[in-house]
Amino acid sequence: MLRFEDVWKRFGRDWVLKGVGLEVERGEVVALLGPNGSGKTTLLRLAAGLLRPTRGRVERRGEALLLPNPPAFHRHLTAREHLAYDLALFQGSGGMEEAVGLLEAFGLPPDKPLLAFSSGMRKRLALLRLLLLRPGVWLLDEPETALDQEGRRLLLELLEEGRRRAAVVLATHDLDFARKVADRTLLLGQG
Amino acid sequence: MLRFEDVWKRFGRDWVLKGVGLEVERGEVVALLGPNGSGKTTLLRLAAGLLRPTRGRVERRGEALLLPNPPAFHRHLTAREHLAYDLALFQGSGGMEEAVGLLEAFGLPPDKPLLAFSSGMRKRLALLRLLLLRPGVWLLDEPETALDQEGRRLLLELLEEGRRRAAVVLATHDLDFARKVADRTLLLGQG
Amino acid sequence: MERTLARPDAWTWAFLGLGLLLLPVGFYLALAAPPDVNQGYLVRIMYLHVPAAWLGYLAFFVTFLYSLLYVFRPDPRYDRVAASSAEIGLVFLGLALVTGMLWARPTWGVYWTWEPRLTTTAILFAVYVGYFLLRSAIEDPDLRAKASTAVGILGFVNVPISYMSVKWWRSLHQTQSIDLTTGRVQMDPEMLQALLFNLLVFTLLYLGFVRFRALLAAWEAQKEEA
Amino acid sequence: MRRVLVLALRDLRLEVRGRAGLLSVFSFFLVMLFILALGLGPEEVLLREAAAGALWVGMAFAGSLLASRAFGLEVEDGTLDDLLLAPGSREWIYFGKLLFQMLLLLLLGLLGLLVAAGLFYMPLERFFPLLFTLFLGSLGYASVATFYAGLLARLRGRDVLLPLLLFSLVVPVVLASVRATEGLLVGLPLDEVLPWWQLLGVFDVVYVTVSALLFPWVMEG
Amino acid sequence: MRRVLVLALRDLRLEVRGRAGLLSVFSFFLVMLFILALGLGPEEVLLREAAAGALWVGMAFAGSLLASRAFGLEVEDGTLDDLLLAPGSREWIYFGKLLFQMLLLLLLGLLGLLVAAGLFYMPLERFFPLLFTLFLGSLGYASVATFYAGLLARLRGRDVLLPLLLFSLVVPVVLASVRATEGLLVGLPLDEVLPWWQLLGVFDVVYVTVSALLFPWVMEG
Ligand code: HEM
Ligand SMILES: Nc1ncnc2c1ncn2[C@@H]1O[C@H](COP(=O)(O)OP(=O)(O)OP(=O)(O)O)[C@@H](O)[C@H]1O
Ligand SMILES: Nc1ncnc2c1ncn2[C@@H]1O[C@H](COP(=O)(O)OP(=O)(O)OP(=O)(O)O)[C@@H](O)[C@H]1O
Ligand SMILES: [Mg+2]
Ligand SMILES: [Mg+2]
Repeated sequence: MLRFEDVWKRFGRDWVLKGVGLEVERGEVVALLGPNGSGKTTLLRLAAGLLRPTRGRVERRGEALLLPNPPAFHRHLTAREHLAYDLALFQGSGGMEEAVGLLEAFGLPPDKPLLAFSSGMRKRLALLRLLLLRPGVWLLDEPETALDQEGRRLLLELLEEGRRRAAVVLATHDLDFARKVADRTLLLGQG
Repeated sequence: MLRFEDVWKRFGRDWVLKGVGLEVERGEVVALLGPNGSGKTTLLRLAAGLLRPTRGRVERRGEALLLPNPPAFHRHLTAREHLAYDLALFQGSGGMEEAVGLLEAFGLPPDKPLLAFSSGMRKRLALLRLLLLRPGVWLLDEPETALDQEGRRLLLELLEEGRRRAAVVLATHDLDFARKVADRTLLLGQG
Repeated sequence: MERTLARPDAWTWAFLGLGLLLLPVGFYLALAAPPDVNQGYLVRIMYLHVPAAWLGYLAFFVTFLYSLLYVFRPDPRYDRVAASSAEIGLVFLGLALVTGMLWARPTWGVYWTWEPRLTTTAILFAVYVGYFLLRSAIEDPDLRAKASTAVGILGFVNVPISYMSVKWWRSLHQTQSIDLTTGRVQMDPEMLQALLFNLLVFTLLYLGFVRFRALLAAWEAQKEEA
Repeated sequence: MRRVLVLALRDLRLEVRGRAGLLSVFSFFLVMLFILALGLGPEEVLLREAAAGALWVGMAFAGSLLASRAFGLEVEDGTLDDLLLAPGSREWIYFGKLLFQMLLLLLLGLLGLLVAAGLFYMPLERFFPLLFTLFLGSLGYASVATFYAGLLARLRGRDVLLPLLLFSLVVPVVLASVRATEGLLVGLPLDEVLPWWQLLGVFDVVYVTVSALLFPWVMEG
Repeated sequence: MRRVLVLALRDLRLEVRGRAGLLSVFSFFLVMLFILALGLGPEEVLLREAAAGALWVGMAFAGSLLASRAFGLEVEDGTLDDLLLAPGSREWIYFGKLLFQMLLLLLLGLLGLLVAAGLFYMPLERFFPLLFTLFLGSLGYASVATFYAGLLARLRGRDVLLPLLLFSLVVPVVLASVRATEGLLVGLPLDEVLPWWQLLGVFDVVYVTVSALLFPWVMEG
């Protein structure tokens, strides 16, 4: 589903990624590890097609959804409205009943404007979109932060679902978390 | 240094804080715990004086510095410039040599514009400002996120320093972390 | 907790009642007043136009005062009175604008020209329209009160400008016959009487309306709390 | 395409919610007409002569503010990346944003006509030809404006360059619109106005086509 | 106060780095003068008569764009909270931002004078009185603009309201400036211009004082 072939990426004069190779199929969860500034976020943005590699090739089959950290939403919409537009614009197959059900399951108020959401509530909403829009490639930047105990439990369940449906790449600093959810890890920033 | 007396806070019709009492003296580290949306960030903003309580009183002696999550900087400045302006505008007592020394200790490039910083690098810079500007009250929102192993070590050292110099209040979801650094915890969102 | 809503007090009823009662008398006096040497019966618009404009000024002055009070003591009541007065003031000033335009058509031949008094009055009107747009854009009551307080104070500068505009710029519009800055009066006593009487009626109405509107605002605030 | 409409309507809704963009642009436009009338008045002849120019100058400036709203909310909320990830080729995003801009510009123009009638003694007898001119001019303007707004949204400090780039390309459109409007106001027969309309039509077709083709390309990578 | 200066200079530096605000505002201003000259021309008499008006109308509009830059970067980068936490009472923040605005407005005005000399045949013999008028007018304008920009910055995305609120308060200042400038251009003796200067002076003192006093209060809590 996702393939990096000897990918190099430079910002200005600094090389951030030097010849990364990676292949992720559906049913796999890959964790990106590495110190601050080692290029995890950059790799995810390359995978989404939001950046272009300086050298090498990035190939992807299927739609990707990138969950940035912190997640971004239109703050004047409510959660319900946001999901309705998402379904229309991403041509998702799920319906609004499903969306409302998910909001309830994730403990989110459907009719509060998003600017009034706390950081954890925003994170939950971002996770929920993955289930609703069903992209084939999940790209998650530090998905475990900002969540409380219950939120983490939801995330673990979600990743089980993701393993079944999609190719998942996530960046994290939490080694325990990575160990628990990832089938493989990729360590960046070691030259 | 910081005192909440029966503080109530409401947004629109929803009460977020219902009668919070809290007293933090210099030399104490208090951790705020609680589920997503329980009012931790709100409490920190009240303590900083950026919000006003609906009822009750918030008292503070000494300057406060709030470290929001994610931290905010002028993206067109370099780290060195940002710290120089901080020293001038906050009338900090430290000098630029100290600032440059700290940048080195925190592993940050002094002359890269901040828009090119990764999330962990931004977090480190935010932490560093506490040491440079020496506020009497430290207010930290999820300070442990986005940091790698080395970053966490720096944070723990920093909090030791904070315990000596200031009254520290931090919000977190990481129970281990809270247990390790906090003298006391305050659990929010239990009515 | 269930609190009973406050009711309009005796003063409010008295102002409103007296004002409405005397309104026909005012109209009668206006119609009975002698015609003007230059303008004939057209001058009767004046008995509506001038009191309305003055009450507009007065209302904005009250907004200014209560805004100042709010700065020194942030009591939501002050904010409510300030906003109510601005609202009634807009109505009165709007009336002055409309009657002025109706008057302008036969005397100057156009409804509107770019003339200092008219321009400054229109600007004054715009200031308080802005005041309410600002209020409608802010949900948080404290912030709303603060923001509009600032406009209520700064915006008041336009009242003396509008008033003085006929003196400062050579203007097409009538200069003051009752000059509040010098206290000189140049007007036929009978006309003056009718004018002053109408002024009194309008003032009573203003007082009644403001008290009533402030009470409504208090109810709204109470409902928001619940 | 249904998505084009959904996107345009969503953006309208967001702007109305934020009460931001719209009020700002509309009040700016009105104040601008007002101040121009103030500055040029009070002689009626002069005002009437300046009416077409004032209207389109006002449209051009208010339009440049509107243009920065096309992707303004996406940038403010950080949702542009997300929009770009929506499946399919990205022309539909361009058309959605263009439709959004057109709706607002037409509304603005309509308001402008009415206000100019009052302030500048502008005669409105030939209302439909005026409206048609408005449509042609707005389309030419909006097509370029939307394209640049998208291009610059990916750069920082965007609104900056926007007016500069925009004005150089849309000056011909604005001038042609002014001429057509003037012609209509002074009562020229329609076939003397026609050449201006044709010119506007050509601009519209060229700008829309080229922008739509280039858009997906500039937004990628 | 040293901090006032540091803040003003820092903001200038940020704007120059972002290349945003400045270029946009200045190009807007120039294009506006240009289009006005185009619309009013080519008769020299008419142009010369309209010069003062065009200059100040241009200043007013460009100034309203500038005003939203006063706190624009703080809001974009989310640093406003941080600035408000700086120790001491907050008047200095107001004065720092005011100074920043003044510097830019004066630069804009100076540029405007030179350009107007070219486009509108505006005579510049009485350069220093013109400059003085520019200073008085800009101060009145900037004082209100800075204040409102700060007030509205807390409302995120609501700079919307800025033009409306701003213009209704500064129109008198602009009008007085236009009159003073006109007086200078047609060669009135200075003591006939004096009343306008006095009026502007009164505005300046009132607006600056009231704004500075209210600023810390509106920014708190
Ligand atoms: C839209 C048009 C007009 C507007 C906005 C307007 C506005 C005002 C305002 C604000 C005042 C109160 C300030 C003061 O007392 O000096 C006023 C007073 C007055 N206006 Fe008008 N006016 C308009 C048209 C006219 C016309 C056409 C006339 C008569 C030819 C007129 C005659 C007067 C008179 C006699 C006063 C009272 C002045 C005094 O006795 O002190 N106005 N107007
Ligand atoms: N500006 C606002 N307007 C309305 N409601 C708000 C606003 N800010 C916060 N809230 C509400 O207040 C509650 C507490 O929010 P807060 O951000 O303090 O939670 P938190 O404890 O920090 O949560 P998290 O762990 O997710 O960061 C939430 O229900 C949120 O929806
Ligand atoms: N837009 C940019 N311009 C210049 N340099 C950049 C840009 N974005 C990232 N970089 C640089 O690329 C490197 C990698 O950044 P990236 O954000 O990918 O790191 P990361 O692994 O996600 O770090 P963190 O753990 O802190 O989130 C950093 O050194 C950063 O300074
Ligand atoms: Mg990262
Ligand atoms: Mg929080």
